Amino acid sequence: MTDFATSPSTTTGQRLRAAGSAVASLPFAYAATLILLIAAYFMRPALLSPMLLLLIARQAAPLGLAAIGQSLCMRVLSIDLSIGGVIVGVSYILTGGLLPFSDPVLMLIAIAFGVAVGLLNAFFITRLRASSVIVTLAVTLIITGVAVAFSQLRSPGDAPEMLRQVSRLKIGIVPVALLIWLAVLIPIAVFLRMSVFGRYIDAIGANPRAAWVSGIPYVRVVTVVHVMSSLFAVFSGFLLIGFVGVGSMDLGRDLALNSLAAVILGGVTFGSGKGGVLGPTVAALMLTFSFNLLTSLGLGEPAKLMLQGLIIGVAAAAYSIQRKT
Amino acid sequence: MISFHNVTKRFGSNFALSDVSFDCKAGSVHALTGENGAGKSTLMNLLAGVFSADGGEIRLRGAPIAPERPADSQRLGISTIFQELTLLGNLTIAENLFLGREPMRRGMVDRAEMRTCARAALARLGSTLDVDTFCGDLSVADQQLVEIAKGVSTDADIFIFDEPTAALNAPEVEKLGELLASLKAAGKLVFYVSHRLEEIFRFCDQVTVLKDGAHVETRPTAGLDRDQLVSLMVGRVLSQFYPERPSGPPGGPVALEVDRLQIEAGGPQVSFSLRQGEILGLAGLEGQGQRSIIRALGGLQPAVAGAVSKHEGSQARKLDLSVVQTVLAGIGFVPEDRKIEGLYLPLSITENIGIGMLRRSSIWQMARTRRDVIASLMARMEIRSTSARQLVGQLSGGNQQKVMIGRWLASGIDVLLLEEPTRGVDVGAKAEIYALLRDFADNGGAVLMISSELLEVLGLCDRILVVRQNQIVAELEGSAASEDEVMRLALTGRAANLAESHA
Amino acid sequence: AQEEVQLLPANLIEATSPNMVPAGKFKKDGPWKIGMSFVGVGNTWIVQMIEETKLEAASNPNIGEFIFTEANWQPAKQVADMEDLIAQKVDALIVAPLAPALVKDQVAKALAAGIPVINFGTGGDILSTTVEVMGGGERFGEVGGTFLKEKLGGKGVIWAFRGIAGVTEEQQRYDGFRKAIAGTDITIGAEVYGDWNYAKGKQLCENFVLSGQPVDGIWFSGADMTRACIDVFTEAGKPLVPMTGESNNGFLRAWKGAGVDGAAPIFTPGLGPATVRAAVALLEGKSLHTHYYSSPAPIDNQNLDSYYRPDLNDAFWVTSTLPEDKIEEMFKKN
Amino acid sequence: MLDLKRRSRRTGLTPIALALPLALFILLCLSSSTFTSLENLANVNSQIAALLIASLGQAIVAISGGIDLSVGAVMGLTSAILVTVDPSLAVPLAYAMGIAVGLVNGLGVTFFNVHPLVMSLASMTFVQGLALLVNPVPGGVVPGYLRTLAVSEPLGLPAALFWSVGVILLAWYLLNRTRFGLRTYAVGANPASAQRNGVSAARHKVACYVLCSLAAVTAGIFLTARVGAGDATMGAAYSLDTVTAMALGGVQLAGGAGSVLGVVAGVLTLGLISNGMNLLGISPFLRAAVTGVLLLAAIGLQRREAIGA
Ligand SMILES: Nc1ncnc2c1ncn2[C@@H]1O[C@H](COP(=O)(O)OP(=O)(O)OP(=O)(O)O)[C@@H](O)[C@H]1O
Ligand SMILES: Nc1ncnc2c1ncn2[C@@H]1O[C@H](COP(=O)(O)OP(=O)(O)OP(=O)(O)O)[C@@H](O)[C@H]1O
Ligand SMILES: [Mg+2]
Ligand SMILES: [Mg+2]
Repeated sequence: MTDFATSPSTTTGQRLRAAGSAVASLPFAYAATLILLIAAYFMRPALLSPMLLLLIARQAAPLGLAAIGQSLCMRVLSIDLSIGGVIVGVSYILTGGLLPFSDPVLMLIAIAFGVAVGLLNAFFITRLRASSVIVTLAVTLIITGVAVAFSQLRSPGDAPEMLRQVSRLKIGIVPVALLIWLAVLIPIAVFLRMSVFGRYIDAIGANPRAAWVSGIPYVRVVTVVHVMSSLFAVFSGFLLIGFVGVGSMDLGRDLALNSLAAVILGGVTFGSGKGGVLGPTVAALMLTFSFNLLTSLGLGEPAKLMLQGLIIGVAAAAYSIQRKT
Repeated sequence: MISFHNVTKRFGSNFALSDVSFDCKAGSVHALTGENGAGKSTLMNLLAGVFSADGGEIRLRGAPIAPERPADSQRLGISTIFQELTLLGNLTIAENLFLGREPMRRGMVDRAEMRTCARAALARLGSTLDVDTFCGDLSVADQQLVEIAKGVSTDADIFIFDEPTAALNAPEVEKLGELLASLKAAGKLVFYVSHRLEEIFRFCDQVTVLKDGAHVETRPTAGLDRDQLVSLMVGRVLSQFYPERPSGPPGGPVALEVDRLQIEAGGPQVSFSLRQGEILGLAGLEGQGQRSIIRALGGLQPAVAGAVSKHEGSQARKLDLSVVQTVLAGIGFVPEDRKIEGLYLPLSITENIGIGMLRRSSIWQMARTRRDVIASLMARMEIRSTSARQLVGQLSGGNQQKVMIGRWLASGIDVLLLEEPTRGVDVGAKAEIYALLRDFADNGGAVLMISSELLEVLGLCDRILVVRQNQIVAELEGSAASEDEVMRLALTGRAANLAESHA
Repeated sequence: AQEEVQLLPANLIEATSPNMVPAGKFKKDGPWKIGMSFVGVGNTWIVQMIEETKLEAASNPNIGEFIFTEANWQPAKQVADMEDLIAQKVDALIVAPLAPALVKDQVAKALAAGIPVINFGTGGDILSTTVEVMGGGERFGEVGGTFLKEKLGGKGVIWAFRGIAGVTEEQQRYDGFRKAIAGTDITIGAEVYGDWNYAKGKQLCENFVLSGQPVDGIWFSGADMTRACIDVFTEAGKPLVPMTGESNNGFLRAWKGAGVDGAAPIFTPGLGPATVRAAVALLEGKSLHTHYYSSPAPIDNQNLDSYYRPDLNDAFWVTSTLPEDKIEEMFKKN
Repeated sequence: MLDLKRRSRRTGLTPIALALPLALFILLCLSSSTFTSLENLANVNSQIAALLIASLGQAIVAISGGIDLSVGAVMGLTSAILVTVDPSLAVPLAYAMGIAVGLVNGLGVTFFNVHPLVMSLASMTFVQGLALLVNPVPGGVVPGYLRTLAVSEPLGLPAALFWSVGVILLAWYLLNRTRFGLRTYAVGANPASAQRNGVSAARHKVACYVLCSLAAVTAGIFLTARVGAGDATMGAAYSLDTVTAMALGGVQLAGGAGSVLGVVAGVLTLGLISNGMNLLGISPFLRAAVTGVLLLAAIGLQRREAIGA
């Protein structure tokens, strides 16, 4: 019996064609990045200096981390809008000054907080079958409401020195924050590709009911996914807070929606059960680069918003057309 | 009335239909049959406006037509009852029947009119369902009935029935036959797609056989017999439809012991055991509780009380009836609705089958896909596909069914629970699936199945438990049981002349 | 004649209108119910201002109830808040409008009901409130613009970091800045909205610095953006240029640490308590000027040390009306 | 009661969705003397009217299986248009803009197959930018006839009451009495099935997005007239507030279930929370938290078969 999945009958031509169609089906974020880079080359070549590119990559790190978590959620047909809330919570824990602990302990508490939020989201979504959009929206309302209410009692303090260092330090010209992003990204990508967990995510995304009927530990997988998403948000918050240096209640406010855009532009779609980690990463870079490009063009806020909207809309539409054909 | 001329339809580089030509007359019931994936549904979908043809043309009373969407087709007087149920759970029966062509009065939907007509349409099928029931609250069989009622309540000239009886029981099929006859008498043209040969012979005047997208034959059913039709479809004569049962009484050790399982509070309890090496069938009329029993064993539906233990060697382990636990214990469940509960349509064949092999792994482990096992399984099951990477959503119904069963066969489980193992599957594939199940049993596995096709239960099972009103009323030897006997037990709970020794 | 009412220490605020609210016009017996409608929360200045305001209200035995509402930066919510306060029959209403035009109906409604309205912040010519207690605005922007004009000798390239687009206060600061540099050879090389936010300001500044845009000085519409920019210059090893800031301890720290050439207008959180005092004065039947403006002398390189508090954290704003023990409790460096 | 449960398949209504505003109402009656004053009740009505109009539009999109985050930006742009364009053209232009935004959203979601959250996020960003371009600083003069329509008191009743009752009746008629309504439920439950029944699912969805944008324009007109000035960011909070309100009222984002009664209940709940907190002097900063808790409670008890978004 020949195994035709690995049989050597595929010709070079077939392989080339396969490679061609693989390129054609790449998420639109790749093409959009290229287009933006070319646009920058003609309009603002200074943006293309390695220094600045690395810096933009570092600016993209919080969004990139959040997008990984968001992409996991979307792959199991869920969604996480509580990312913004988690970051506000983390900010409050680290800088609110209400908890009399040392910085490392506070960071551990922040991580525990992330796990708790993930568990809460997952409980409502898996056990009570509530809509993930609404659940995570409600959780955000609760966290920000409580954090803002408490923060009125006392002004936020400084960020932990460790985080400030991390977000400032560079090794050579490479920002440490970027290295941390990569250090999280690569193992996660490998793990998702190789593990049972990754397969189960694909299956649940493709048909949650069938996943349940065929005995896939649905609740456990979705719970882990939401906990992971919240943890990514915590780490994203660590970077942001280190970057800002002082607590603030409006950190990461647009991260939830931007991460959603990054995930979709990065080629992860609801309901196909498929999608990598690289796509959202490139999309996070693309969005951050577009933000910088628009800024350096000296456009006013209105024009910037309009172009930003166009980029997201056109990129998403172009990617769908390309996928259909 | 309708004629097809060199109709061709491609999906990617796949020809689902190539150069199909034949004619159909008004005032007749025209059967369409052939193996799974032969292109029957595709051909009907062209007529229904779901797809459009890539080549050739369809003529209605001599004039070429090309409906681009279902609404166009309806306007042309074509009414379709699709193979997949299209009822909307959040609409009532009446609303579903008239969706897309709601009666209007003074700018508003005329609900009274809708209800009256809906009741009349159901009555023609002998059903007295409340037309204000939401369709989501109906059983699959009732949904199928409503679907048929919807199709025939339109004022159309051409009716398409794509496997309308897959979920129906004998009495309802009977009613459908009467309905077909009345449509025929009214001069309509009816397309009847089915794998049930006896229905084709009983209801249809003409039969068209498709194979691999090509037209094989269009003939009056009158001059045709079963074997001829089967060989037209499969291209050969099936020498043996049901596999041989092992000789001697089924005497393997117990695999699954069901002790006083109670589905509903206050309801009856059932006890039975399933042995290694046997295929056990639960027979009975629709809605008598067979489905609840098998679903409870699969962990899909909670049971109120009772104990189920799985035996391995000399050890017996009491099972906690949740899906995750039963699968871990080596029990696989094949649901009747493969698209909703069974398959991952957007994933490939490899992934659909491979996922079953992971059932004992922790989610943190690395996953291994045994491509060789999958390839040999696919070859053995004759799964028709372009490659192992083809998406399951692109396969025909029968091939999808094989993939779903194949997942469990490759996963190393030893008890298989099956609901409707051959729903919508062609004769050839059926025989193949039966052989696979028998093979599984012969290698020490145990099979428990339910089926609305009594003949299938009689032909395949070693033992049959007859279920009536949530209770097991009789146990029969598979090879000795007759259709009459099972039906009588299922209806009355009593055997005709025999003492109630089995109950 | 009565003694002049002191809303804040004399160096912090001055009466800018000769018109007076007649004595006794709103006189009422206590205890009073005073309502305040504020725009929203989000930065440390607001936190401190609210704290100071509540403390002031709590320390006056004649104030029976002080109802604070915040509109979460939504016009509709602010209108609703004011309606609710009026329906509750407050004795005096303090309003910090999101934009003056948005609340003029409610102000008129309150005045018609005999409730004195104290306008906190902006919008002199649109709102006909009883008393206006102002700060910032055009003067704020002007202080920075004048400083840069002098430092640059009337020519050079300036970057302008603005606040949140569409906020009246922001527009006024910017107008003041433009006024100050009008007629000079100073050009604006880049103009962006940094939302008064450190993270956004830093991202924008990094972009400018590393793309090598020329700069001789930077004007900021306040808050946390200056500190962000100083950090960017320091990290990039680029020599600092004159920058304007605001009277925030974090900025003062960065200013002192980096040795930047700077100027910071003072926008005191004490304006909050000042509005409460104005309300009290009206209810006590005292006569008040109709317009007060806070524009203390800015902080500059010379007097920096007298304002900077190394023992407190970055969230502290000068000049505060809080008692010292309260300041230490709230802002002690941890 | 039984009927409520049976019909919840379509309405999404649960006892808690209806009980929430009632309980809040009773609580406020008992704890605040101001609450029952005619003035305050009129205030509450005026405060929630815009949210009600916008939420009913959002609910139609949700029932058809989508979501529209651009509602708030459309309200902002409406406001900007009203105070910058010639008064006689302002209203028609605003509605034309609404139709355009709805078409873009609808076509993006159906023909380009972009996820509604992302599609409307893109249009939200664009429209918000456009609004700021049209009217950078709040202010301007609202056409007089609009002011009259929003703040007058015919028959001694607040104008907001007439607006509210009007849109409620209109939405109720549309969803429960017309072909369009029935098909919206069908498309939302399963577009492919609806399509096979002869309903053009794509065209229908586009129509729903257009309706939603038109509702947003109407809400924007009411709000601008009520406030008496234009502001490009006037609607910023409404995108999420409309989603919250309809979710409180049992409208399901998965599509196919929802009711006008539910939306009214949800909007009332939000309005009473806001008003109640102001009256009772509860820290306004807790408002979001309270809303979140109620939202979790309400959806935790909703009946849903699907798991997911
Ligand atoms: N949407 C689709 N995309 C790609 N291929 C398809 C699609 N629908 C059908 N096919 C392919 O077209 C062929 C004919 O399928 P069709 O559904 O018409 O078969 P059928 O005769 O109705 O089979 P069954 O008896 O199983 O219902 C099959 O090979 C199937 O894989
Ligand atoms: N190809 C065949 N060769 C031998 N016997 C056959 C064959 N097909 C059917 N039979 C016999 O005919 C009887 C009816 O079988 P079955 O229920 O499978 O047929 P059906 O319902 O008419 O349609 P289909 O064969 O499509 O499922 C069975 O007893 C079976 O043994
Ligand atoms: Mg078919
Ligand atoms: Mg059969």
